[in-house]
Amino acid sequence: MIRDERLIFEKSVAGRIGFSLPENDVPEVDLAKTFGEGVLRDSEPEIPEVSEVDVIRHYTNLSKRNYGVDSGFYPLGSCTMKYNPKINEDIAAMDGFSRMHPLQNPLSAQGSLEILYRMDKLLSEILGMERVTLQPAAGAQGEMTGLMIIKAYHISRNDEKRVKIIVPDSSHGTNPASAALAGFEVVHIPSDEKGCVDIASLETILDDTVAGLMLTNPNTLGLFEEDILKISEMVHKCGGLLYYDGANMNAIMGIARPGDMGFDIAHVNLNKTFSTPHGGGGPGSGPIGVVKELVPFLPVPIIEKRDDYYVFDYDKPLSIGKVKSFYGNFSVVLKAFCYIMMMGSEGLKSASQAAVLNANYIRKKLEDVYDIPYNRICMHEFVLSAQRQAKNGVTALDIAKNLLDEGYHPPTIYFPLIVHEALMIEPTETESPETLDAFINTMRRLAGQAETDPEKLKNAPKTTYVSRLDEVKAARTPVLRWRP
Amino acid sequence: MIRDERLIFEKSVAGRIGFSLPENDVPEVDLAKTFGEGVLRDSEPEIPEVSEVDVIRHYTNLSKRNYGVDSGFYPLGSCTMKYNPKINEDIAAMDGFSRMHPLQNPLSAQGSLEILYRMDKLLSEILGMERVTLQPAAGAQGEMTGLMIIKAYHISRNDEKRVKIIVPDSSHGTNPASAALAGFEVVHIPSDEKGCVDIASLETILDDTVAGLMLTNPNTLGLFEEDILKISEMVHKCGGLLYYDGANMNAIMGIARPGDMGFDIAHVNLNKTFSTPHGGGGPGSGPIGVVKELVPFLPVPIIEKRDDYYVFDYDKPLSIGKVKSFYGNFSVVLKAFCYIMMMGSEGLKSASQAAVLNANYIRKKLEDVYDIPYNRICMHEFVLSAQRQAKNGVTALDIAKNLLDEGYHPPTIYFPLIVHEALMIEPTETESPETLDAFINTMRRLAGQAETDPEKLKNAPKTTYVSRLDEVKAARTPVLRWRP
Amino acid sequence: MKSSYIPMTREQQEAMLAAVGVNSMEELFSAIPEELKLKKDLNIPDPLSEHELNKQMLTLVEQNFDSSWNLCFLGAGIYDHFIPSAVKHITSRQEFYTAYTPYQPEISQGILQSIFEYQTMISELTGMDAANASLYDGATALYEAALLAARYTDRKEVLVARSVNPEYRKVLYSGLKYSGITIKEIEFLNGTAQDKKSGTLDSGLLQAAINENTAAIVVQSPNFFGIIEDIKTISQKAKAADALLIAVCDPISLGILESPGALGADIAVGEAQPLGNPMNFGGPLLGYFAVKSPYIRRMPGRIAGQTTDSEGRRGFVLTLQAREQHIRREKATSNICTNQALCALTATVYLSLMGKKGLKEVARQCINKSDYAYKALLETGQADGVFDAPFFREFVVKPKISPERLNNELLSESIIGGYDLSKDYPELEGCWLVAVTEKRTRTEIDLFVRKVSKICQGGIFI
Amino acid sequence: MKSSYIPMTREQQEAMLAAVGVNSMEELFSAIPEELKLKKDLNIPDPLSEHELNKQMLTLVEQNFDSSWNLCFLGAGIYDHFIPSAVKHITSRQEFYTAYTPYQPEISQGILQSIFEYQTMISELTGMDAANASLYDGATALYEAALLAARYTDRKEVLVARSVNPEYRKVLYSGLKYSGITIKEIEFLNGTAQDKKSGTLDSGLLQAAINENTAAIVVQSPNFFGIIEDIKTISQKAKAADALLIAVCDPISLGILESPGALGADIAVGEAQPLGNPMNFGGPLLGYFAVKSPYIRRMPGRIAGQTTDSEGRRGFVLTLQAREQHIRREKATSNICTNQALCALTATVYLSLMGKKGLKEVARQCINKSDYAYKALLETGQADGVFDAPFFREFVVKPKISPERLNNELLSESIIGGYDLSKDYPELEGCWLVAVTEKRTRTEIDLFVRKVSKICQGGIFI
Ligand SMILES: Cc1ncc(COP(=O)(O)O)c(C=O)c1O
Ligand SMILES: Cc1ncc(COP(=O)(O)O)c(C=O)c1O
Repeated sequence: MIRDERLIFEKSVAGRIGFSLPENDVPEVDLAKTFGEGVLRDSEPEIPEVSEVDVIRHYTNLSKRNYGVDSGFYPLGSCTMKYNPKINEDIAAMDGFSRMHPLQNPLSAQGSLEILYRMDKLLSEILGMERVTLQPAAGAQGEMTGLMIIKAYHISRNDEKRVKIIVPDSSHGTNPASAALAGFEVVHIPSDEKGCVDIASLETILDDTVAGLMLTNPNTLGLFEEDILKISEMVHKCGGLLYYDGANMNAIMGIARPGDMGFDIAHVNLNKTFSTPHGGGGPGSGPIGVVKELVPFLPVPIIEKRDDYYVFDYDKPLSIGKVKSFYGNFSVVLKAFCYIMMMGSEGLKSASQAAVLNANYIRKKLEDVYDIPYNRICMHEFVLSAQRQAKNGVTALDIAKNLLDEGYHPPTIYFPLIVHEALMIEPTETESPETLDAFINTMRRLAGQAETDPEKLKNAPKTTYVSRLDEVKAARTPVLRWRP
Repeated sequence: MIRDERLIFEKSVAGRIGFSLPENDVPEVDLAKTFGEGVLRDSEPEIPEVSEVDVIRHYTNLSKRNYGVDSGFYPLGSCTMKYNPKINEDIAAMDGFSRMHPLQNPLSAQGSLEILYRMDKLLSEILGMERVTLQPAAGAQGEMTGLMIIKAYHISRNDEKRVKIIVPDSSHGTNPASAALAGFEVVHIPSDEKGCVDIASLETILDDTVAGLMLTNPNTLGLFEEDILKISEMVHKCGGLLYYDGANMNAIMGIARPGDMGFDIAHVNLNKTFSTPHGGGGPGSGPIGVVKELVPFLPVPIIEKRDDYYVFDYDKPLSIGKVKSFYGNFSVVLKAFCYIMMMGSEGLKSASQAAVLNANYIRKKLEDVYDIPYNRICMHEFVLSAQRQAKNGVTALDIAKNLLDEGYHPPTIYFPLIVHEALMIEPTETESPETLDAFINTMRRLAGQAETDPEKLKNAPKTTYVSRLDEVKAARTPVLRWRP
Repeated sequence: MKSSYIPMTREQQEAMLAAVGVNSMEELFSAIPEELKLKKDLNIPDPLSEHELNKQMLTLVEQNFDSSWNLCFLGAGIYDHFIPSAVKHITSRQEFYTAYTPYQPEISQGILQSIFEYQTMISELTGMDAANASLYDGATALYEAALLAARYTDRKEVLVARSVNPEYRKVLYSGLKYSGITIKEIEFLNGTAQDKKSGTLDSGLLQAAINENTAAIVVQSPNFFGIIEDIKTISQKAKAADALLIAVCDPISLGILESPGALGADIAVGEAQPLGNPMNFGGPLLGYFAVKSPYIRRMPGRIAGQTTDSEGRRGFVLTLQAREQHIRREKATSNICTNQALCALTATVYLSLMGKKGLKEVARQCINKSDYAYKALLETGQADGVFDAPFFREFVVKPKISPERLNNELLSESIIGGYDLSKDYPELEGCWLVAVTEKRTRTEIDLFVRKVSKICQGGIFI
Repeated sequence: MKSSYIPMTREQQEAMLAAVGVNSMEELFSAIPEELKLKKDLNIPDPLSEHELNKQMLTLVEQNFDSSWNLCFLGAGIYDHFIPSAVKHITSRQEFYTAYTPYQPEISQGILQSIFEYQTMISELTGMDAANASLYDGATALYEAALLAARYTDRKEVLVARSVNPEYRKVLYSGLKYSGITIKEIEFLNGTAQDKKSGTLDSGLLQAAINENTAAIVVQSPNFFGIIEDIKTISQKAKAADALLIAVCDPISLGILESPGALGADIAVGEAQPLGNPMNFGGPLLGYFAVKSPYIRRMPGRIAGQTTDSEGRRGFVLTLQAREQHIRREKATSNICTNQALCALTATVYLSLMGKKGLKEVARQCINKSDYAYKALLETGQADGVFDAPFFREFVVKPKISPERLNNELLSESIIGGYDLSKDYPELEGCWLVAVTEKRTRTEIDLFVRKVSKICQGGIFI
């Protein structure tokens, strides 16, 4: 392979063109005369001048330095990197969906409105909630939306003293961050020895300043909060609401529902559980469902069906307003809609079952060579610890980097924060047993090498386009853009 | 990267499925009863049982072991590996083109017929011919079609003694092969010291048994047959016809036309000159154009416009019939049509000019380190010889294999047969000067290494998925299929 | 001219001309005699930008009635089967579709391995020992097979069932025209409305036609009427005469029907378009070609073979090239060079997705649905049966009005009707060949039958 | 259940359950309290096969009037620009679209380098020192910018021009609702039919509103009416008050208009959908966010930075993560995690294809064509001008009949009309915001104008 390290800017040649545009066919406006002084650019922006083939080759070659689900196994815990059915891409790319303007007359967009409407119903059923908004663009925005609803709810009841949101110490960073942005004070509670919410601690925190509790269930250790009914009862009793972080919904589709567990609000990441591709970092989609009492607070618009037509309903006086322009990431929602339509109830349940079985299978096959801090039957993922290996100097990071050389995307590392040298493994249901076995063998071999030849594991990766990158340097002296 | 050498069959797991089909919704036919003894399969064919993700990963990973034009420079002489505009792919993939049945009522296919009709006109103009048939599926089939027309023409004139077709010794293998299949005797004529048809030899061969001459112009050495008018005059005078192998048409679009040179029949490879992708070995398209006298012999149907409608005309009593089902490789024709529409006259001419300049530029920059047997201004390609390097044991094959390690697709090697250790370089117009310079540097470096360290060049390629393959073994003990 | 496809800038052009040692573009073309140089622009339309092209093509495509919104009951060799979306996602990987023929195997393992897999699948389906990498289409594959047979047996006549696809026979006639090989057609059994016959090859006539000059017998099963032929008996006749049996078989049907190889055929050829390839208005298609061992080195076209690399690892190359035109020139088995590689890849990916079970399910549904449609059509009383033999996916009926009128009326109802057999078979005047694939739902078939019935009764509007 | 997306076979399931040491699937879920287990199937439709799904979606899509066959004159923040085909060919490479956020930089150099290039292009267009990797959309980008400003200045009020896109202001209101930050809106200059005004921010009112609690001034240019605002003067006012100037700018316009950075803005945000992203019924969009140096470590979201690998070669990583939620948790600059990476890649590829010249050409044509349409509309006498300032791509007119009726009539002529300003601006009752991009030909504009004129005169049919 040619090692071509140039940026697209470094391939620019003055006068070369990569565009193909119709000739201007109307009178030319005299810019200087029309716009006057100081309005037009003084100097041209440094946008590269390259041909179409330059662009195609440049980005095609960049793509080869990237790793997708279609490249291989991607057990990135908490991220549910399952296979993305190709048909969904085709449908979302149809002109009739992708070339719709959000502000065009809803009567001319009934197909799109129907999808939004039906998706609300589908997700409501799956979550056990009353209604769903599809507006949030990702899980984090779903959280923020949910927390604003909690705020609005308490305020509507003139219960303004509720300023605290409780989050477990194992929670994802977006939980406390979202709570803070919604104007709450964040209270962390510890996990108990079983890896679940410490009920005793919770007890001590709960009072009438608590607005709510955010929980991931199964939690980020991959464990189902067995006391969930107790927890929700406790929180509700003290007047708080329960927020469900649905990042781990892939464990329980068709098996249990956040609504039934007592949660008042729940988000799902369509870009995890419902199989929409993650796009190298988005776009995602984080719809949230709410129980009946909270429906009035949902963002506008809500889609309703009236006299055989689907309409946008903006007339929601208690609504928190809009958290994002328009109706959410429509084309992501569309892909997830297609996914649900193809899976049906049985399919979703099978997916969760297979996801859970796959996780337990790997856990079982690795438990003798790695530490597993909370080692019991897990849900769709589990967290192991490389602390045994770390004694020989081989860290979770080293193991991750060695996996790169073996052709795998590594598990999530150093999360959740409560496990030392954490490696969080989520295989998903779309992986075959043969893939799991191959991965298990590799993980076991690495564990062996960590004992016999730890030094060798320190230099990975060796087969990737670049070797281990200096992240400290990047942060110390930030170079965030190319300069001519 | 995981080295996964398994065939798709070796990934099969009994009971696994990769298909998604509607349930049967009509009564089941009792197969045994309906079809009786011996009609149904005894044993199932070994089609693999894999999931969608298995299939996607398997073939995605296979794709990574392949090299396309979008991967990099592809100076494969005689093949015109130019960049393939992406818009053409999109248009050809439209349902309204790809989902058309060839036998549906032509009134319901006017869009497709119009494209065929207009393409006939466009290519006729570019070739300087009267009419064009789009039926041949590739260049070789175009040749065969043209030769059948030559045969039919002579027979129609009761001139049945014309049994010979003359081909230059530098010609492509398809030329003699096509001539033989059309029932001709093949006569090779040598090239002169200038690399062109040896006029003296031609003189001695021409008599009333000659049915025609096949010529590539520029020829496979990349040289324009300067005496072409003389040649065509000579052949015509003796009663023969001239066939133009248009594989090298990329040199002269909008600059000169085979029809004007005296050719009676000409094929073009849409999959070379007109930028349709080669598909890893097809589908191609080899339309042929003919002069007025030969129009009656063209394959049926011909597309005509009558009263504002396009129709298929099968009523051609002198036609050679059909050489392929239906109307040729329609979707390839469609892509080439789009290409011509986007280029226009000026664009096509610029393409040829740039192609020729690019070839000469490389030639000039390599002439001091490689032998160039016929070294003068060339057209869109030229042939160099590695005989100087071969003296040190470095063959054209070795140079090609080393280019693989450098990230290039190598030139065509060992063709044309008249040049020892031939390396036939065709850069095309879609390559930038920077790409050419990088390639030139690499070629010069290899020439240098051939002198200083020839042994080192014998082990290439080293960076490819497999190292040098044993072609002799493959042919000696053929393994042409997997066996369970 | 400025084109986004030509990266050379004006300044670069000047510099390069100088480097080459010429003063102008003109000079580069000085080898072309002046009188040959085109003195004017080509008379073709002004260049379009991408957006303009797109718009123009949209206006053209709107004049096409395609099978995404019209119900297709037309077959006759090209079929409207379901194509999984994943297929195109693979074949549109640039590494596949923008590559040339795999002349450099070390950077072509992707396409080479896929050809090897394709060859295996075709061999498995047909029950043959080997297959080539593809030919242009089923029709040219038949032509190549006839040529092989004539050369192998050194005989000069092929006997071709008249129940073989007429399009194939046309191509065969043209192809063999100047080869010295003659074609003799063998009738099929055709009865009357009262006394129906099977629509299969007349084996009495066949037997009578076989002689010492018979190079091959060509039979298609399911034949053009959708009817299963008795390949076994015919191949025994061929064997007895030292002739080859060439079977033309639909690959979908081979998910359920016995393979031609098992039934004694020497060569199997046919159209593999139904394996995941769109109908494409008839092209590209995908000719497959498979043979028993004795004929392997006589096969036309590319063949991929397994070998090892210098480190002993499995790899694939194009092999047995001594058969081919670039080595053997006029003595080659065929002139074919560029074939239909991407279509073969398409078929391979399709078959991998469908798997054993999926392919069988498609075949079964074709049987079920065509049977359902056939019976429903007869039940209307507006169409009569023509043959009395079991069929696969396609059948012949004789409606009360002419197929031509019927098709025209159906078209205005967004239905693409069956094939009018009168064109090719005068004795089947008024007969209509209807194909029903797994894509057609019961509701769609019912609608079709209702429309046919109405039209036959005097039009949609009564 | 058999799904082509779940490879585990029944036999494998049994074996794996045994390996795990449980007897059944049930047992695996024993941690879930029995009373929580769903005892019935989910009440959702039966699963569809791929072909059935495709058909159902086709019936839905047919109810949509999309801009491929309807002429779009609607903008209001989302624009129908030409998108080169090559863009999608890149973004549909699985290596990009099926990847997660680049947490493992060594196998994510593709997306990381593309983000770095994107950051550079956005910085260049906006005249800023740095940009982040993307935010959800222009509206949330504005919200994040306001937050940054309030925290940076430790002040609690943002002054927002009322000529800022109403959709953005709505999101800003919701977002800041519980943050303790207040919003004060500043009117634009609006005149009367006789005495037209510029439609730009009323700088008198602005000046009056500025005080020591002003964290930032938010201005959009071209503003919601398409009119260019005087960023320079406004930024001077901000500077004088130690407040930040947040400019909302359309990236296409920056091909020609002076960058907000050069005009003194501290933060530039906006919607980069017009850079090669389809309108997607409003999502996904692409929020860009760019800042001057002092604010870099305050930026929300992902940022890619350049570094070196252990062999000293250039490489890219996500950097400055100390700002982010997964490190800082409740003290993070933002809660954003998943952003719009693929849309940013889309913009990067789009800009690479268009290049300096192409972007400028698009901007110029937008100016020319909107100017042409504006004048033509006025000429009909059926629409009046509203403002008297130069505009970019979009303009306001007041037609003789209500925009609502006009749009409805136009729709039946396959034209998607402009935006009805009455909804958001009571003072602009009856006013219509019309966008004309480079995609609209003169012929199309003429048709549009003719239809508008006819409808205003009492309907299409007179
Ligand atoms: C547990 C959990 N919560 C929340 C999120 C945030 O979701 P998003 O990235 O879609 O904003 C994630 C994503 O990684 C997560 O794993
Ligand atoms: C000079 C020449 N003639 C004919 C052909 C045959 O064309 P095709 O491969 O399209 O059949 C080729 C293809 O390589 C060629 O280069």
